[in-house]
Amino acid sequence: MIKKILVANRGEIAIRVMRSCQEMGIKALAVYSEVDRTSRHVFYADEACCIGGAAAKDSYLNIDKIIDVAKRFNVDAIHPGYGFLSENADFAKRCKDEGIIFIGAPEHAIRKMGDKIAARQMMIDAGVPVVPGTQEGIDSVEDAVKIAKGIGLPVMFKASAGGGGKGIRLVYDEKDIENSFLTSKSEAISSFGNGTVYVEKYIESPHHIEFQILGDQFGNVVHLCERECSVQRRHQKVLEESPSPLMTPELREEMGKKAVAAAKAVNYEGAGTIEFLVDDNLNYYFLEMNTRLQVEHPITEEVVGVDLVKEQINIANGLPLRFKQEDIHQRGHSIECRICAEDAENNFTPAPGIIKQITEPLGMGVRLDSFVYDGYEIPMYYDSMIGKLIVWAVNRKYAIERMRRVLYEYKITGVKTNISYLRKIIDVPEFVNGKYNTNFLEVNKSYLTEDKKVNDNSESESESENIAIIAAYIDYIVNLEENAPKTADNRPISKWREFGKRSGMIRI
Amino acid sequence: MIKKILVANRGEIAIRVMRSCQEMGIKALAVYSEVDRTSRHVFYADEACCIGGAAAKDSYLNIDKIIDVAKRFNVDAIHPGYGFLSENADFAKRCKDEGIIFIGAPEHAIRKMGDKIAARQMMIDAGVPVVPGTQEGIDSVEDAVKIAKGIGLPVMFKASAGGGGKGIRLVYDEKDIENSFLTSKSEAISSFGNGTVYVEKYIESPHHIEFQILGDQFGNVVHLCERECSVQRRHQKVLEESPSPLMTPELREEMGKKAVAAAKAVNYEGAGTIEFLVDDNLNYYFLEMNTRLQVEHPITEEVVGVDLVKEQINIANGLPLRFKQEDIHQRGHSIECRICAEDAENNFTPAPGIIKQITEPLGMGVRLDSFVYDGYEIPMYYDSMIGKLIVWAVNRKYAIERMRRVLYEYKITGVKTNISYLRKIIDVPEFVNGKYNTNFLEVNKSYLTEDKKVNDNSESESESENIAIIAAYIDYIVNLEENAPKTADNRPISKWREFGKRSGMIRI
Amino acid sequence: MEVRIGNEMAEVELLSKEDNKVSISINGTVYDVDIVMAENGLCSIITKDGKSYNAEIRRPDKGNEYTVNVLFDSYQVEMIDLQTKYLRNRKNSDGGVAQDRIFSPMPGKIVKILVEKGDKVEAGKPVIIVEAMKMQSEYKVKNDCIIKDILVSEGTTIRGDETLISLEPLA
Amino acid sequence: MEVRIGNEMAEVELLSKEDNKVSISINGTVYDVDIVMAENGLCSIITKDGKSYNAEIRRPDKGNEYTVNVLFDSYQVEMIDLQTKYLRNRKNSDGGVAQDRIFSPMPGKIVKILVEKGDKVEAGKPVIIVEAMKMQSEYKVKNDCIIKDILVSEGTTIRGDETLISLEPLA
Repeated sequence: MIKKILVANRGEIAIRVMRSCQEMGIKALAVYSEVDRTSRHVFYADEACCIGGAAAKDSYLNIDKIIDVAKRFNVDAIHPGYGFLSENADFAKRCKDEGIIFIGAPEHAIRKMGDKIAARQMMIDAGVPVVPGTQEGIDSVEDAVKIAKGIGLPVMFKASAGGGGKGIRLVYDEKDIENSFLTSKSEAISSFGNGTVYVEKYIESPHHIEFQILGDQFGNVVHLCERECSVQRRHQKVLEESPSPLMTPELREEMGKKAVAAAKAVNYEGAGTIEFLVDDNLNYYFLEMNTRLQVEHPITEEVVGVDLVKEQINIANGLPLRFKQEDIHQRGHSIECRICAEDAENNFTPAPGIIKQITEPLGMGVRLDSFVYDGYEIPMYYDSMIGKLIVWAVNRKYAIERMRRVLYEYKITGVKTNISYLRKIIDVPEFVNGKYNTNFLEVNKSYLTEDKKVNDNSESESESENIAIIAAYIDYIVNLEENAPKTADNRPISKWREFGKRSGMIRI
Repeated sequence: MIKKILVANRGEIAIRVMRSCQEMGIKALAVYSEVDRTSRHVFYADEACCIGGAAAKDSYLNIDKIIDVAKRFNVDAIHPGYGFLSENADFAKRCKDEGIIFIGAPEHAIRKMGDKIAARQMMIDAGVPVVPGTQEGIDSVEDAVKIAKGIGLPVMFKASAGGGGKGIRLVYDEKDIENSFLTSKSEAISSFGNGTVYVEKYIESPHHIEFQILGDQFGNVVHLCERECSVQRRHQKVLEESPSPLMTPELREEMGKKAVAAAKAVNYEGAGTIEFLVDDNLNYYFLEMNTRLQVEHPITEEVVGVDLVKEQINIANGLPLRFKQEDIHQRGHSIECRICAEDAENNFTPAPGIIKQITEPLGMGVRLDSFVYDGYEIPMYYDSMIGKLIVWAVNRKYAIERMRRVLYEYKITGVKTNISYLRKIIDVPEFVNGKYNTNFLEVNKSYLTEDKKVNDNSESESESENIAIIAAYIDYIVNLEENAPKTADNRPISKWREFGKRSGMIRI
Repeated sequence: MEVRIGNEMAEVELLSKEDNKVSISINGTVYDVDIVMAENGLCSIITKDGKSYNAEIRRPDKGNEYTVNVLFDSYQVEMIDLQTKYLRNRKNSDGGVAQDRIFSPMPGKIVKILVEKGDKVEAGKPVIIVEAMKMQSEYKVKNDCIIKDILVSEGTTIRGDETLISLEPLA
Repeated sequence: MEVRIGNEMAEVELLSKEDNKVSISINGTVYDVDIVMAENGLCSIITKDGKSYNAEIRRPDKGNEYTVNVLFDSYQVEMIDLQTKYLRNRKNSDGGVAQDRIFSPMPGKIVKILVEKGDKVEAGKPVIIVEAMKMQSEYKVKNDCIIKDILVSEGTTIRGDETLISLEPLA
């Protein structure tokens, strides 16, 4: 049985994994880059080891170094979290070769799902619907035109080895087919050294819905229902919810079965996610499989009541799944907001810096997966997500109300965050009514980013301004006063105590 | 519909109530005593009003003042929380007379359940088992002896108007009956001005199990299953869990029905709790009804997924219950620890004072209902509970593991707390096995309070000591250094930054 | 005292103070409030009619400009004391508030410098690219100007608010 | 430097320091650790063999006695500097560490005073009752003594650590 785990990640997901380790009595080893000495995941771990410089390639992506530390500290397993090495087949293989359990997908599954054309073919063989298109590379411009017209425009040309939007071309007009095919191909060669290009029908305004699956080492696979991830800005998820407002029980059962079939097709083990595009008529198409834990996994945990990291560890320990498909039930509704240190009013510029003060939302139905704390300096080297705010409530209406409440309670000073932007999203009628697709944020862009106050049926603009003036002004004059005679009282509230004790007019 | 609520309470329960108001779009008015200006419930509210001096009778129990403020601020309803005025029939009546909705039990139910002999008789009529004993006052010593012998020793004499342990006498031996009856009677007269005394069989080492009920204005009553509250110190609950490890599905159904019958017998409306004593053979007896929200209500919320305060407000709004009995299902397991500012190693002496720093536990399955914050001065006038730490997990084993984890994460400096004591309770084999009754803490007293380390398979005593020495020593020398040349850098982490930048030997 | 909030000015005066109860005039309107403030910048203000407000203030590292959050809004509030006034007046006589430097409000790394010392640059032209948290930001000059000095080089890591390029405005 | 932890003494010395890496000798045993500390007292210590410890320190309001929490334990750690040594020596020559006052470690309210000024009191006798948070605590004298002065009266609200009664020990 696994007794010690190296968590090959940082920030909130590292702590997320360590929390489950702590509960299971498993020791956690943190690794950290030189700029992450003060990251809370280092404090949280039982053991910690610095693995190199700030740049990810020198530390969190440094396979040799991580394997070296794993052996030196005698760990039984490595959990990669998400990002970094989590979908790196070579790393999975290397762990296996070194006799260390990799708490992630098997190497073969990562490789197969990483090749898009191969994955499409595999899904078709397994009876999982894919977006209409080719199952193999397109050789010539003539084929490209013929096939594209056969599928019906609009279509997308995509690089088989692709990722990150490179090598993708969208075509609405017949006359653009040739040019698009050729640019896609040349971009594929320059970006991935592999010019294989295929074509797919372009689904307009789709919903992005994904199914969580878990598979054990005995071939058992269950799905844990869906997550709705259509609230995206530039293909980045901003807010997720479960269940999907679009879903029907019949569709859930059907898509769930396909998700299980997809996972079984690659002999999947561990936690994974099958992403689907769904159109307004509830046609669904396999998009890709993420062979790791997702950022948004907590909303599934809240709704089905399963700790996914614990189950990952159980599976890695060679235990059979604790439950069968019929044991999985959704209860209530969960929403996740990604809290980022960024300036939403200024084109979402990242805003690293020092956190002065945090007030965390508490109470019923609130979960905060975060790693920042008072006085923490958010480094500029990694992404801007500083935490995930998750709510659960008995139904969608109550969950939305709760998210409003907890965004109201969450106070962060010192760096700019997207909390106010998220709060505005919660008010948009399409969101409230559950009628939105992946175009949602783009369509509502002007409302969401213009300098408008959050509609919380409160005080006027000018009243807030006066409050701001009063707060700053009083602090200023109290400081002026206090700088004159030094007080020995260093209690944290000394300022207001002292202020309260004195009376009368202050000269300024 | 209710648009504004006065919350006639302080601390965590005031915030608990306001959180539900916030979610429902209802304005909350805080009232506070002079020493509570800096209590977070004042910050949390939309409006706030000081209602008098620190002593409860001058503020939180001052009915005239509270009614006056309620009218001045034009509130629709008053929520009393628990304690203070929550079970005060006169206050309930006064609210009604003034045209203000009292979000609590109806006056008649509070009165009836307040008279113990009357309540017993009512329960017998409703078919709810009560502890064997008399249904009416005992007139003479002869009757006392005859009845006590008839019931079978041990028995307890109790004052009908009683409360707080006054007027209660436990008799194991026949020769003590006369004396005990007479002292009970005279204590009843001196304490309550009412010498009515009755007798009950004494249940040894019972389990304290209570059922949550909700009733609407249309006579619908459902129960929300049980809470196990046997972890008590001097009749004060310390830790509660739900479901009860003692419970069977059959017993739950039966006791649940009796709880509903008990509530219907007093035409109950709102949230209430039926307390039972249960012996090792699963015989159960009505103990009393609490006509208010309980401190431990969150574990029920976690397990059945219902926000009890929202339901209270819905009921007060005249809405029928949202659910029927068959809609109520328990899922998983929840445990609550009461976090108190007290010195557990020193006879639980209360420890008011200033909180220097708090690190709150976060992540999956954690709920913290608290009201303290960095720099808050816990006043000496009210009770020592500073918050409630609640976990939920899929089963009891995981819930216990989670509670260990979150007690490990919860750090409070500045005042002493019972966190270490709670952490020890979680390790006691009787608790882990779910085999304990109300004698549990007394039986394990020496283990729990002796100066022994928490068993978290960690570092030795001397290693912790060295860490403590190193931390204090380094802070000391860094301060010495910093007091010499003043640095302009006032960032909160300046200390370690500065410390990190310099190198070489420091002279001390 | 003069106080600047955003782009507006206000005349603020403390009229009286009794314990935590203060009376303040803002542009002639009197506000009676009960105010308490914690060392970490949390501030609770209860108005005369019982409204409970919270503000989180971030004290200035230098100068007198506070950042104050109220509900979902963030304000820059500057106390205009004598020194601030002096500096401001000097600046005004020096040629208005024309842009005299390029700086990044947040820390980052210099990816590319698009100009050289002595270059004449047109208004709106980007001069430097800074990267932080995997995102790149371009900084442009607001007016026609000459590049007076370049204080960083490509690959340098910079702090927030550091001057990267100094500019000589062209009249 | 001498350091007192609980009732024990330790000889502590800083051997070297390079950035956050320090080498410290405690009673002759050398500890190499990597230590960072936040202004609010949170402290992270990683030992040479990679163990990650956390300590939360509460700095002394006066004097040199820290409260340090490590895991579930709380320690009193005092730095014995020259001043502390001097005070301690003076006290010793003054007649040992005999109890010279009754104080309450926490704030509260005086419920009852059981003695009068000038009373001769036997060791172990309670002299005053203090109430806080609905609980009453009795304070007793440790040795035979005379009540030198009573500084509070019934009903008074007291701060923590305030002297309530001063004592004259009987030799």
